[in-house]
Amino acid sequence: MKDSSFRGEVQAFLRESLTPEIKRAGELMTSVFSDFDAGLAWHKILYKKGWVAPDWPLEYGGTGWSLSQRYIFQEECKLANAPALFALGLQMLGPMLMQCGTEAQKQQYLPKILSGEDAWCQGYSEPGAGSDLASLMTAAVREGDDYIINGSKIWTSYAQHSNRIFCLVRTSKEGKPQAGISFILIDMDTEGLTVEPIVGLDAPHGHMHIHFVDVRVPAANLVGEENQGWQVAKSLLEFERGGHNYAIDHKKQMAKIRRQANSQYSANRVLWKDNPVFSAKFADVAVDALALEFTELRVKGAFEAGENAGPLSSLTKVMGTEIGQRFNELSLEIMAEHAFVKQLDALTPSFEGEVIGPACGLTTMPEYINNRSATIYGGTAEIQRDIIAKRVLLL
Amino acid sequence: MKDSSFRGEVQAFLRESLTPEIKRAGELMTSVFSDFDAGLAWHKILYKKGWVAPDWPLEYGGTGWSLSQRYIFQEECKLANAPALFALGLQMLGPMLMQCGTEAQKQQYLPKILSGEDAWCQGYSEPGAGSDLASLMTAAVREGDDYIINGSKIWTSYAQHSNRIFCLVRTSKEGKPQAGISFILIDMDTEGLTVEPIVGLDAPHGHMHIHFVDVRVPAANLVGEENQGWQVAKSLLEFERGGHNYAIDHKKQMAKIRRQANSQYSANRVLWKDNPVFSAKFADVAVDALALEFTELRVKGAFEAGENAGPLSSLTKVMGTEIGQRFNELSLEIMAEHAFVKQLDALTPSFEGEVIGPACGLTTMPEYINNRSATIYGGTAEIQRDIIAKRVLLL
Amino acid sequence: MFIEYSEEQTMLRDSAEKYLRDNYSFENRQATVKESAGFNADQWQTFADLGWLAMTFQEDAGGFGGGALETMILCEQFGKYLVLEPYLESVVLVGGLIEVGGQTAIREQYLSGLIAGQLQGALAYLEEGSVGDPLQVQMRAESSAGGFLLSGKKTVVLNGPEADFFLVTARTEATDQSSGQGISLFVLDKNAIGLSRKNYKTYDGRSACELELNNVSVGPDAVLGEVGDAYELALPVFHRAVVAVCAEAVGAMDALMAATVDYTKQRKQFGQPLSSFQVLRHRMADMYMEIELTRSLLMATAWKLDNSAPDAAQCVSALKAKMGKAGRFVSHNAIQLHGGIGTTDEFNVGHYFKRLAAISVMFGSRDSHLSRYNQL
Amino acid sequence: MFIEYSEEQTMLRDSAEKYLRDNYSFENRQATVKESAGFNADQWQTFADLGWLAMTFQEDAGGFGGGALETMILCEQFGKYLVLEPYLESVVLVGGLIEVGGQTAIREQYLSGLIAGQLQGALAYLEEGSVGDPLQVQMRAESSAGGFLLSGKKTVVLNGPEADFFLVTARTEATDQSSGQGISLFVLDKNAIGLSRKNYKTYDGRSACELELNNVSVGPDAVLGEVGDAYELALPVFHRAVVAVCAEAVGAMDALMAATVDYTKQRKQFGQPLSSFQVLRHRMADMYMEIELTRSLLMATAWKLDNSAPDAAQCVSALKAKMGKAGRFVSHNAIQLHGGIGTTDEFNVGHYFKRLAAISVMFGSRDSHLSRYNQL
Repeated sequence: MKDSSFRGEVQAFLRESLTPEIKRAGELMTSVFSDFDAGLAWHKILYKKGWVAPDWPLEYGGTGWSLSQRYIFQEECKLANAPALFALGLQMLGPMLMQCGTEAQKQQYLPKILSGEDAWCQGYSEPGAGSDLASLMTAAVREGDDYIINGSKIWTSYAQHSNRIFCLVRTSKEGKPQAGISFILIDMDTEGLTVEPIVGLDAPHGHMHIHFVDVRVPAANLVGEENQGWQVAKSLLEFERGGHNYAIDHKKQMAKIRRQANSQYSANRVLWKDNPVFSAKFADVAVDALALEFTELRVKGAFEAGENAGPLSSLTKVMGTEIGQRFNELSLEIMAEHAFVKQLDALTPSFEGEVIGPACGLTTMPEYINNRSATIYGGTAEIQRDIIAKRVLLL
Repeated sequence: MKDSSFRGEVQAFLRESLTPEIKRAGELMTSVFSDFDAGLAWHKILYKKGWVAPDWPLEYGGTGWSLSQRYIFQEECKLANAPALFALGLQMLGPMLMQCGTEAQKQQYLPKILSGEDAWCQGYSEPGAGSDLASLMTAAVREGDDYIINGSKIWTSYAQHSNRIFCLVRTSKEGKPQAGISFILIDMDTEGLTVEPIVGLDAPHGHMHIHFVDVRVPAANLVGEENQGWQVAKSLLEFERGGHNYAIDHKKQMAKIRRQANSQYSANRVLWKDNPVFSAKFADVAVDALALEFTELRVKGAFEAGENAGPLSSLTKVMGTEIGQRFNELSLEIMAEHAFVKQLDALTPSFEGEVIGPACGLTTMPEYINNRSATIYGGTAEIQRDIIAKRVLLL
Repeated sequence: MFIEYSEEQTMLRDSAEKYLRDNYSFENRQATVKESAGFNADQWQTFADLGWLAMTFQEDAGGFGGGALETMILCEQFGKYLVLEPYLESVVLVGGLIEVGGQTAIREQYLSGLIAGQLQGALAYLEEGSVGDPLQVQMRAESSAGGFLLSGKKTVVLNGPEADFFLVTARTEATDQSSGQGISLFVLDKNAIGLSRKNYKTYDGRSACELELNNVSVGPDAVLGEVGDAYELALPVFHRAVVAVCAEAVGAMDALMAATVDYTKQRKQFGQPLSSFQVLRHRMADMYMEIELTRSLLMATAWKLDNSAPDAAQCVSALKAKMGKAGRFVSHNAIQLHGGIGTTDEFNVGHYFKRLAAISVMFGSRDSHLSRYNQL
Repeated sequence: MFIEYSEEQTMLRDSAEKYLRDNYSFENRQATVKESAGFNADQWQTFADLGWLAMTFQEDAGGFGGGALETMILCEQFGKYLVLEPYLESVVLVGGLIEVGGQTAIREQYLSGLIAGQLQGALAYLEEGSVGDPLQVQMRAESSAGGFLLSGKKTVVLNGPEADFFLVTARTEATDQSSGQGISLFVLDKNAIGLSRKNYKTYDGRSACELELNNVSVGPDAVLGEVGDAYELALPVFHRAVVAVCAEAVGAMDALMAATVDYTKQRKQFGQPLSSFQVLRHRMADMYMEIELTRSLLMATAWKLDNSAPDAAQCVSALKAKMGKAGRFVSHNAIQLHGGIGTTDEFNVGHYFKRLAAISVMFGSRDSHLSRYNQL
């Protein structure tokens, strides 16, 4: 099918299927996460259509689309304000199980990721191990056919909504720190596992702190061999870095800023869009976003040609997140005092009250706040630059 | 005397004493150096007036002015386009001899620095020792009442015009690298000393490479004790960093940019000064320059109050040079293709030919080029930030 | 212009610093944020008792005659300790406007109450869609029976929920809607008939409200200054307010700097303290430089305002522009260097960040001040 | 839009790279700079023999039918080796304009000579005081006996000293002086009566001249395209020229990146190679990112021009704006990381820097393109 008619098909589907409330959840996103319930509702609609996992191979429930079609699909969804899916199962665990999981694991978990029945969260970071993941301490000690797990994990997003978690745990203290780490799947309702919220800066979607006290997990839940968890996790991190299309996020941000600049006034009764200095600053960021979009397309082109696009993936993470933050700053400049008004309840899609101030400024401050963490999680901007220096420039 | 009437007195003197050719040398400066001959002529005029060394104590030939008066004097000289004096004797060696020199050294050298009879250059850097000065290798070996010196020095500015040089040389290889360094004064016409130009990027004022082959220097020319040269040099570096008033340079740059922006057109027949985006960029740098000016005044205030202003001196070096470079970029944006025209002969004050293109763009490109080294010499911008982290923030 | 503090000024700074250090913990501050009132009334009363609220009023108004420098000294400490109490809103803005523009009766009615900490005021001057241009006033004030009838809406009235009275800008003449001419400033009691408000909290932990006036009737004596002249009247007060928020920002940046230095020295990653990584060391050096440059502009601007220097207004714009850049750079990097913990509610870093975000857009964006700087 | 090179394009790149690597050393280049001619005539002849000069002309004009992508491929290599020869001036600009606007006689007179390397052209379109606005044309072309009389001055005519003929913009109608309407483009022989030039060298090692016309008489056939329509005629050629200089810039930045990585690995300070300092490592990572982002825009823009994409013109402006920023960042830091040696004439780093400085302001500054980007 030609890309343009494919795009038309996607647009038609979105017009039909996106209910106002689900769409509202997309509009109200202030981080990479959307309202969980609305996201799940959208997940089920996509599942029914067969479009929930375009990146998966056809045999596991993928769509068989070309890279270009997958990009178009993502782009149209985002610009139609479809909410983000809670993606740790679809984007992270799923592909990894296909690669490293046992047949039993694949059969048990993949269909439920696809259907939305299972929601997976991720247990990597620990209080003492932020960027330095290899220093993690949560211990899994073998006891018969089980592991007994003790320790804790932090920054686990949407753990409160998840029924399962995939974790990195320490199974050995021998050798290099990376050497003694294993990758394990855990049911959230296992005895001894408790979830405690980490209160963020007015973030409506919390991260969680998870405590493990003598949590018993069958050894069959290991993915890969014991002490091979670092390799498993590393392939996932690569996937996480390369997989996201930041340029699409930026288009959504730019559309929002244009709405703001078309309705709000800067000094001397000039709409922000007609303020030449603001315009130049916006163009400055927009040009970088365009350059990043073409870079992401180069990465895809390289993938399609079977080349390794690894070197560019740290670049897209760094630039993608930093450009996003610059857009947040521009938005704050326009909305100014309007952005001060804290109305967290209005950020839930089911809210039916009255919004205070211009509706286009509702998400400005929480987005600005939440997006600071974009350059921290998944490998800080500093670590990404270390990686570029080491792996790309061979310094 | 009130500052305002002092300022008037300085202005009157400048009106009378700055000949057109000397003034032209000030206008045509494209680095911290001015045309040597014009600078020397101006030096002699100031010497005659008794104003050549305002920073020196009265007993050695200073002026007895307050810090505020000295600032005003510098400012008025710069804005009247007085050329820079070749300052290594006045600003560096002189103050240091007053502190560490023997009575004989003071009597021999200080009056000739003041009168302009001696021109001193500086021998610190070596091919293998750039920012890492302590690793210098030029050796001075004691032989009777003399030292025999072998090695070489680079980046020695105006060595071709100087009759004397002060050098750091290695007198011992024991202990820490800093421990075996001595400070010594050398006549440029000593046998075995040769000067070779380093050709810069179209810089009309070259730096020199100096070679020492069995150069014999009386031991009496040592300043301070043998192997104590590092301490002597360190106090000089501090002086160099704290002593320069970058904000005054910036005012001269801003005046030049205003002239350019008042006569050159950007797109759509808009003078650059009326181009709002350019204006905002200019104001951005101008505000930093203003903030730096007040910071330099804080440093002076702290000096006057007898406090240690050390922590702020790395700041003024970094910001002073980086702000200057940003002004150079703005200038290049305005002059655009006009700045391409290479007419080095027109940069000498005695040039009587016709300038090609707008006269206000004559220095644009060589200034832009030369000023890149401002963040390299005298401790790179990176080293200054290391110093701030270590000495100010105690990291 | 080498600034030196007088002995009194040094004492004021030291005593404010000491009082807040001993009595204004972050934990208590956060407890206050969670309450419905916008601030702690006991603290406010203590501020009054310590003479802080009186500090910058003229002596004939019951003050101590301080100027922009005193405002700066106090606000710098307020910023350092993230003080919630509405010194800016009630004293600098409302108190300042009444002092410059209030007729004797109004001064008597309000000033001593403000200074004693018994009255609270709030300035209502922003309108929806045009917060970037406060001269776009659509609130109408129609002449009626010797007085005025006010109708219209105001948005983001800081300290509004706590205010006993409001100062409201309204257009008394049908001049061009973005003109500084024809705007007047009115005093309104919170219980005025036809006045309604909708209260809320702000992201930086304060309270504010939307204000709606529906034919609110005021007498001719409710006007501050001359009719139609609010812009000229308010300008020096806004200059003082810019000094106040920028001083607060400098205090907040100082606190972030200290917290970041401390944290990076303690936190280890890859077997070394974060403070040993050169990139982070240089980042902190850059934070330091941004702070010191802003501080220099702040001190000079306060001094120039107090000495009516001809370039004082230009310095105000330079200061606000510089603060906008420095505040973002410092707060963004303070969070970045703290990592995840910097984004949590329990750590103070994120709260300084939010306050700096607010200050950066108050009283005009960085760009609007850069453009004013060029014109002045 | 995933760009893939054709086999021919890959071969062109590889053969250009190989030829220049083997035959265009920095030392020889510098020797050429010191000579009075603006470039090396033997090299130019070889470029012609290799088919490079013909590459982008249509087949009916004796070319190989290449487009913006081929221009890009060649110019990237020219940038990498700091090629002095006037491919941009004589082929991209002058050749391109003649191809789109020349009547048959003019095409026949000039194109084959240009392609064979036997003729040199130069475009004279800038005027003093308004290089930032090439539409401000004051050069007059008055109708006279069926032809035109041209009078006025042109500035910074690149490749002018070597040119056998000039293309000159002049105003044929008394329209608004900054209007795109009413400007015509004329072909002039270097020996035309009334034409005088003043030659000089440029900082980036090329030659240029000032041009003065004093009632230079030309026939009606000397006009390229329609009378008064030079702006519309030239626009696509300038788009191609922007791709050419930005490709050159990307090649130059690649060379600087490689040189900086090499140098920092070898040069030791404080007992360690410079490349071990995290601040310098990150700086180089930032250089890399700026280069790759520019490269992506470059490839996409060339592709879009060749495919007449509706957003091609917008991409041209995005590209030029991005190149301006990247070129400065990369060249400034290449010098900074090389230290003093980067500022000397004998090291190639400073020469890349000077060329990037020139390119950054050619065909419109970064800001003018940002503003066009918003409007397009």
